[in-house]
Amino acid sequence: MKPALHRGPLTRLGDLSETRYWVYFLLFPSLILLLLVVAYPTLYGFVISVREMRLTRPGLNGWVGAKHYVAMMSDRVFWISLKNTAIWVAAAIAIEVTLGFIAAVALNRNVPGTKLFGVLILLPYFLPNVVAGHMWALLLDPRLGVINDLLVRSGVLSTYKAWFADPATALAATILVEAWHGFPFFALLFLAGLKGIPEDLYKAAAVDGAGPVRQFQLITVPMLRTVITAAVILRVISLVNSPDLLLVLTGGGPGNATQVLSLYAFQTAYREFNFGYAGALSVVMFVILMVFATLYIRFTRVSRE
Amino acid sequence: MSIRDIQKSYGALKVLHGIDVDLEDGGFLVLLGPSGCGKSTLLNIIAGLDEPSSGDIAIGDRSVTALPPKDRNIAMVFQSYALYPTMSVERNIGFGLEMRGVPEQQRRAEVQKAAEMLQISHLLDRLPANLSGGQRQRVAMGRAIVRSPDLFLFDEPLSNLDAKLRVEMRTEIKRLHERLGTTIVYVTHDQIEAMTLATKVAVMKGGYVQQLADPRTIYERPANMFVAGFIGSPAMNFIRGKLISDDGGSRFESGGVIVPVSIPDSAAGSRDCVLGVRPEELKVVERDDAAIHGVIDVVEPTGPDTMVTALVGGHAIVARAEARFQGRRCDQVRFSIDAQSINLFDAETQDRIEMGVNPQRL
Amino acid sequence: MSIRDIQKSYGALKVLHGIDVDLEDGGFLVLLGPSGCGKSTLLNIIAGLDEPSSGDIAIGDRSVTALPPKDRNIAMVFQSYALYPTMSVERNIGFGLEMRGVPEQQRRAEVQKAAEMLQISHLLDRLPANLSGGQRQRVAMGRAIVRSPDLFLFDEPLSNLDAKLRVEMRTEIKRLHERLGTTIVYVTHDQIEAMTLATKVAVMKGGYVQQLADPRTIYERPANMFVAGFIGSPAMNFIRGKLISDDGGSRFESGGVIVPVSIPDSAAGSRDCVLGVRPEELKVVERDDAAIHGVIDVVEPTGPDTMVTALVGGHAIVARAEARFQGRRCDQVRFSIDAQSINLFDAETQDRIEMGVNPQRL
Amino acid sequence: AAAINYWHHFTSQSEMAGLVKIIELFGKSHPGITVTQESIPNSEYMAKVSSAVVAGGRPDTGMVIAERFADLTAMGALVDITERVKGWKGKANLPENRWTGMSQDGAIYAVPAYAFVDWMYYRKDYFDEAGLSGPPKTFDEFVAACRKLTDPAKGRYAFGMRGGAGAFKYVIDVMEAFGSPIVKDGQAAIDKAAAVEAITFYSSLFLKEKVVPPSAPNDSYRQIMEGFRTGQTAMIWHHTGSLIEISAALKPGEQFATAPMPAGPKAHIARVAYAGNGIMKDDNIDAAWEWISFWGEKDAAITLLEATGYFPASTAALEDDRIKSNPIYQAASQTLDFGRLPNSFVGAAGWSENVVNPTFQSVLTGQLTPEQAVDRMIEGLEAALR
Amino acid sequence: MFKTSRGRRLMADILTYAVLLTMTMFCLGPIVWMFLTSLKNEADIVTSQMQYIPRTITFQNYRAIWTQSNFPVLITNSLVVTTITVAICVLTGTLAAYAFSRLSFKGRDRLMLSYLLVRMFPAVMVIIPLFVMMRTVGLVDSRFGLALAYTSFLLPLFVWMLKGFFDAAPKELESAARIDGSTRLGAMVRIVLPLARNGLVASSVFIAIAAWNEFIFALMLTTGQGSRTWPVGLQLMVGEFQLPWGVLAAGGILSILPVVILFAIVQRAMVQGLTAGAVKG
Ligand SMILES: Nc1ncnc2c1ncn2[C@@H]1O[C@H](COP(=O)(O)OP(=O)(O)OP(=O)(O)O)[C@@H](O)[C@H]1O
Ligand SMILES: Nc1ncnc2c1ncn2[C@@H]1O[C@H](COP(=O)(O)OP(=O)(O)OP(=O)(O)O)[C@@H](O)[C@H]1O
Ligand SMILES: [Mg+2]
Ligand SMILES: [Mg+2]
Repeated sequence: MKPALHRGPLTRLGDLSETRYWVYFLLFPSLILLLLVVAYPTLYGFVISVREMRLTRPGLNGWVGAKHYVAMMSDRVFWISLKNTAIWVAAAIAIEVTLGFIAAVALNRNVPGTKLFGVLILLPYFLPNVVAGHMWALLLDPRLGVINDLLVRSGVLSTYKAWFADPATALAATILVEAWHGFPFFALLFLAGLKGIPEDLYKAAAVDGAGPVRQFQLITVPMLRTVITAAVILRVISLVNSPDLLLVLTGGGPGNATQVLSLYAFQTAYREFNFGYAGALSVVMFVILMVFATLYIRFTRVSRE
Repeated sequence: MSIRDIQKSYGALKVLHGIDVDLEDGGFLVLLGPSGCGKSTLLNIIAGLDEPSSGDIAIGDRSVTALPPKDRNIAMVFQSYALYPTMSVERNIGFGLEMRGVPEQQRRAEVQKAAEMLQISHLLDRLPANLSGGQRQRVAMGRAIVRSPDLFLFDEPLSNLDAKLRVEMRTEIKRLHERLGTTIVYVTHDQIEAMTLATKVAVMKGGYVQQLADPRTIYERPANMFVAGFIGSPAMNFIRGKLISDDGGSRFESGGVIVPVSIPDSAAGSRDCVLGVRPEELKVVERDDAAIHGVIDVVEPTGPDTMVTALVGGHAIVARAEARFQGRRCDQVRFSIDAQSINLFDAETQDRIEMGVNPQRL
Repeated sequence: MSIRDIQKSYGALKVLHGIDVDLEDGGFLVLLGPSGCGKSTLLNIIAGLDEPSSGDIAIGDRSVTALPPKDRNIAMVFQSYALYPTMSVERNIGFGLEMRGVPEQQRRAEVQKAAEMLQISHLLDRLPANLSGGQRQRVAMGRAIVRSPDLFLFDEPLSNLDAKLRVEMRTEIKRLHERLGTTIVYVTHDQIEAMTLATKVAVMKGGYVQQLADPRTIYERPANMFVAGFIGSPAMNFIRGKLISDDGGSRFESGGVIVPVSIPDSAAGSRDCVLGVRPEELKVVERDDAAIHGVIDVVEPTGPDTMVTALVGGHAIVARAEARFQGRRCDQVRFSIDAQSINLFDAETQDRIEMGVNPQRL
Repeated sequence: AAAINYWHHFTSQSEMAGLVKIIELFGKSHPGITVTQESIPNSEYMAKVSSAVVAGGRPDTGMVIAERFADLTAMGALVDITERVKGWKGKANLPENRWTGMSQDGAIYAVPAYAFVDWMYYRKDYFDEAGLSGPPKTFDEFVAACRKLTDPAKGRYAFGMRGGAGAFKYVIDVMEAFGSPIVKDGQAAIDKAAAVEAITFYSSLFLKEKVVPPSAPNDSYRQIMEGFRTGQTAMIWHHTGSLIEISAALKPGEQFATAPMPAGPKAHIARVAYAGNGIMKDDNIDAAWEWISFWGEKDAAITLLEATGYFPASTAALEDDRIKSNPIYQAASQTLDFGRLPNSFVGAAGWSENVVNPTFQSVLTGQLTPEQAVDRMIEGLEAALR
Repeated sequence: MFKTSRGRRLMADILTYAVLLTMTMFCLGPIVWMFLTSLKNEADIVTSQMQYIPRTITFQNYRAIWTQSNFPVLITNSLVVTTITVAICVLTGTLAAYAFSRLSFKGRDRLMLSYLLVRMFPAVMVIIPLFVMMRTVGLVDSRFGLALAYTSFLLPLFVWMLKGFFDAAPKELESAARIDGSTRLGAMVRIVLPLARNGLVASSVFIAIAAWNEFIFALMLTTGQGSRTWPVGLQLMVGEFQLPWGVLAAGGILSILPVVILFAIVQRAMVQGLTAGAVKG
């Protein structure tokens, strides 16, 4: 080490690192950053939710208390969005977890070529939502969509189907797109988790007489539970909060068949300029997520111990 | 159990070079050897977890070479215990029975019996994460016992335990074997375990069996220097020197050390050889005519004994002295050797040189 | 080095309850105790890696309580060796000097010297990943030696080695200490290491020091049953019984076992107590009037000795017999006790009862 | 020298080309002013403007289309430019009706620049094939033509109905054509009976007559254009802005032609939506004025027309030969005579997109009856106006 | 009789390949189609007769996206924003993750959890106040400002992931370095960080991908070309009068290229890193 370094500011920092203030130093930057970019906006959101704030009616602005929350209770679209959000998130996560799991197990067998397959299977995750959305819009297009063409050719469908136009299929179609886009995330995390399971457990089970299915049931799945827990909660948060895929694919339609809370809040704020109500919607989403996360974490912890 | 010419290669790497072992029913075979010598590989092959490249394995009198592990009726205990972390102790122990479709009622009874034998009945509801090392070890054994298999396999079951527990559990395993009478194959690199537990020890090195014999033979008449050095702690002392045979009989000479030996068929002449003598066979004596003179280097009281390391003509020699030994570093020290207990090895082949008995004590 | 009333709590959990230890310069202190008793915590506090909740530490005659580890002039060897995986052996060893700004030239020389002392000169260019366990251990020691610190700290430096190597390296450390004369604090849960290495042993349990004394005292006159049971392998045998004092002097009685003892200030009467006797103090005898009669349960030949476990009135008693011991399971066996070597403990407090000397041998 | 920035929602290649030329032209005549343009997707335009209004960061100038005028003025996004307009010589070429969509309570907030004129594109070849002599002039004729033109077996449908994004535009048109006003004096004024009739009629094209592709509920601009271009549909309603794109795929006059929108039973509705530019903050107000008024002049208008086919607002430009002599543009010229401004009231955009669109989609998908849909529209409109 | 157990393994291998191939088709099919589309003329795309293989291969779409969309600027912006995001996260997040992993202090677990919870407030409502703040410090419409906004949801993710990797790096190495004469800081920089290198790479790649693909913040917080990112640029080109499919597809293909290249470079480190982190999990 150069003597120069001994006298520089680095040395002072080094000395600081041996004191009890070090922990504050370490946490300070990220805390400040998060407080600025998260805490203040969140507070702002809470405040706005109890105020009227409609850009096109500046005269009405002011404190309104729980008005928005009361209104929400009789807002048809809110309830539809809530239901759709639940379906959308639950179904997408279920499919993604399943596919991710299958992919991870297959990749973990390390057959020749696994590396290449690994990258190829990850590709969808690299695409921006916007691109993925448009791409699937083309694939499922009622006139130009190759999927329709394939289905018609193979006799599954008689004519091209407008997947996003039929409320019976629109939500399912968007879930398919989301699943395609999101499952590699799980595959990657699960693969990492699988590699951490000790080989001995499988050997013991083999000697005990458990076949591949039981081994999977009784060892693989339980051992991955921590990883699954973490991945699922991260994914749920980001799915609930980000409207971009649906914004691109359907804009919530047809009717409100694919309307979800995040999109509804977005539209309320930026199409109706009703920020107060959008704020209340956001608070409700936040609370729902909080409750979900708390229950979820508690539930998964309890079952582990 | 019998193992016939088992070979195993991983790609170009040959890790087992034709292993042949026979073990009588109810016997306790210990596979002993340094890390990487192929012990676990052999055990896995016996268990059916690995396939041999060639060779044949029979348990009892049926060949099991082609059977999957679950059909071999074996039980195995792993170094890591490999307890299923998500299942209770009870379920862990009963898992093998569960897999074999034993009805719940009966399973419970069997698990209870095994648990009592191992004194872990009070732990049945816990998860493995909440057990201490020794308790986990017992659960792993319980899992093996409950199945009443034809053959137990142990892969270094004690090496994750601390010194104290290891001694206790070792006795436990020995007791278990005597009680159950099941054939056992046991892998370890701890020679004390091998000595205390085995009815038969296979000392392995680099994929070959160096010696297959009962523990006492292995200890007292090791087949070569590797076995001699590997067995015993502190290790056998080796002194390089010459074996001189002439009219007056044969004797070993090295520096000031002279030990008369009796070689049944010795041509006159001298050849390079190595004298091996175990620390406990070196007695500290006051007599001036003792076989070995040296200077104390290190004195290590272990409690019941004191280990004395002395420098003798460049060699470091370890002797086991009494607990009350009072010597200190740099003191002069003299040892006598019980000529009956020495071993001689060919310096080149490192193999043991067969000797007759010479009852004279120096 | 002196440690004054060190206390440490993690939140509500108090792991050290006021530890006081003094160690003369050049001494070798072993902290011995079961897992979780706070040994590593204490060592980390001495190193400055952890802060004590209260208390004071001095090395030499300067208080170092407030200094960061780098300013304490200590060196430490870890159980996992903690070699920097990305640096060569040479750099690993020299890292401490590098951090202190020692010029390259001098550093090389010092590293070379340490490496020679440890016989690892030929390994200097390798990465730690390419070393065997024993070699890594030596490198870790080299890293400590090269700094010529005021104090060496070892945290279970041998427990990752296999049995054989452990014995060798133990001797190595002992030799090193004698050569360098540096003060050492050494953590282990292996009582043999404590016995062989220490000039002073602190036996710990649950955050308290149970006994602080030289190894022989600890071995022969343990302060309480915990220390007695912890030190020695196989462990000391305990026999519950009564201490009866009357006109004819004092004696210990339990079932058929009667051992006369001499208690300096004994009121007449009887009290519950526990007799402790080490396996090597039990001699297998043929005499009919021996103190203890039992039935053999397990026989374990270890090589130089044979451990015999016998059942005596419900207790399992272990004795160290000769290598040539021929008894088998279920045989009758008789032991004599050297009354000089026994210990008596109060059944309630578990503390040792001071005794006078009674030279009579049964 | 002044630098101003300009927000607009031009995005296509042709639009951008036109814009770049206009900036170039402007730069030549106003060397002291530099304009930086920022294009924002049409669908996100209001979102950006509104967040700029709340959070600050408005541009100097921005594009204003008639439908959004009310919202923009309500949120105070535009600067009153009445005085400047009064003293502006270019005012002569912009008759009074151009300004109505750009002013409120007598105050002017933007200078009109060009117009989207609604009309109908139809496949001339399909019409000939089906023996139809000309484009339908009324809704009745329209339905009759639709029936003839549809042949699901060939995958051919008569009318490319827009049911996805932007559908509200034509839904409102049809309601008005059936005689229901939308807003009067700032109050919701939907005539329920007429509106139900209108929705029933319009949705029946899809539900009953089945002359509309099944994908209609999610079809927006892109889909109806592709439907038309690929020959799936025979008619679509749109405005002059898509002429260039369609001409690129189909031959004008042979494969397709244009016609005014058909007339409804109560009114003949077609929109002429003037779009202009307004000043959004007064930091560089002089330079900003130069820029937005430049758009109202002939040079700029012609340049834009050449690039995009957007109709000029300036009468001077309308006289240009390129418009007068092109038969395709005749329909637009006719429409200028009867066409009206789109509805513009505060909250119009939100109501249209968030209420009209989904309810109409729901009618198409059978989840709502026209009565229910109209009830919801009225309910939503009242809420929006409150 | 080897056949049975070998046969079983063979069956498993075949099944594995079947699964992998199906998955790959599912994942890759759409992208391949996008690629094919990007090579087609508009006439081959917008057609009533499905054209699987382009009749003529054209690079017109790529040329178009390059010239029309300001592609180089957009990609540069995305790169810069992503880099800054990663840099901020690495600089501040590493410190925090280290503190969470190595130091014990009151309320540590609660603080960790609250780092996770901050992600829970919907982006929609965070945008306006964020915009207000950025404006007061002049960061609106700057790449740095956008990156700062990204940290609001990426920093917590980064801290959580990295903490796992730090946990997996042996504590003793650090102690050894401190005793050898490093300060805590020195030990962290010289020993812990190099050890957690793979984990650092893995976490960084995760947030880099997220930052690269982000849309809503990028849309709302940028105005000028000066800071507009690629996904927004693309969506913008789609706009109302839409981009031809071919060009859009070309844009899609171009947008995964950088990510794929990045991933190919760090794949090894990433997989190793993830594995190390998962061992303790
Ligand atoms: N799957 C494998 N592929 C390639 N080589 C292997 C494999 N498994 C083991 N080996 C090699 O085979 C040799 C023997 O390994 P084995 O595990 O049997 O040793 P061991 O005697 O059990 O050692 P230890 O005491 O360390 O457990 C080693 O050199 C090892 O590197
Ligand atoms: N950071 C910590 N936070 C809370 N408790 C701790 C922490 N570190 C150690 N402990 C607790 O302090 C007690 C003493 O730990 P310590 O590591 O000193 O034990 P030890 O004697 O070294 O054991 P071992 O032989 O297993 O290394 C243990 O009960 C442990 O659980
Ligand atoms: Mg092994
Ligand atoms: Mg410890």
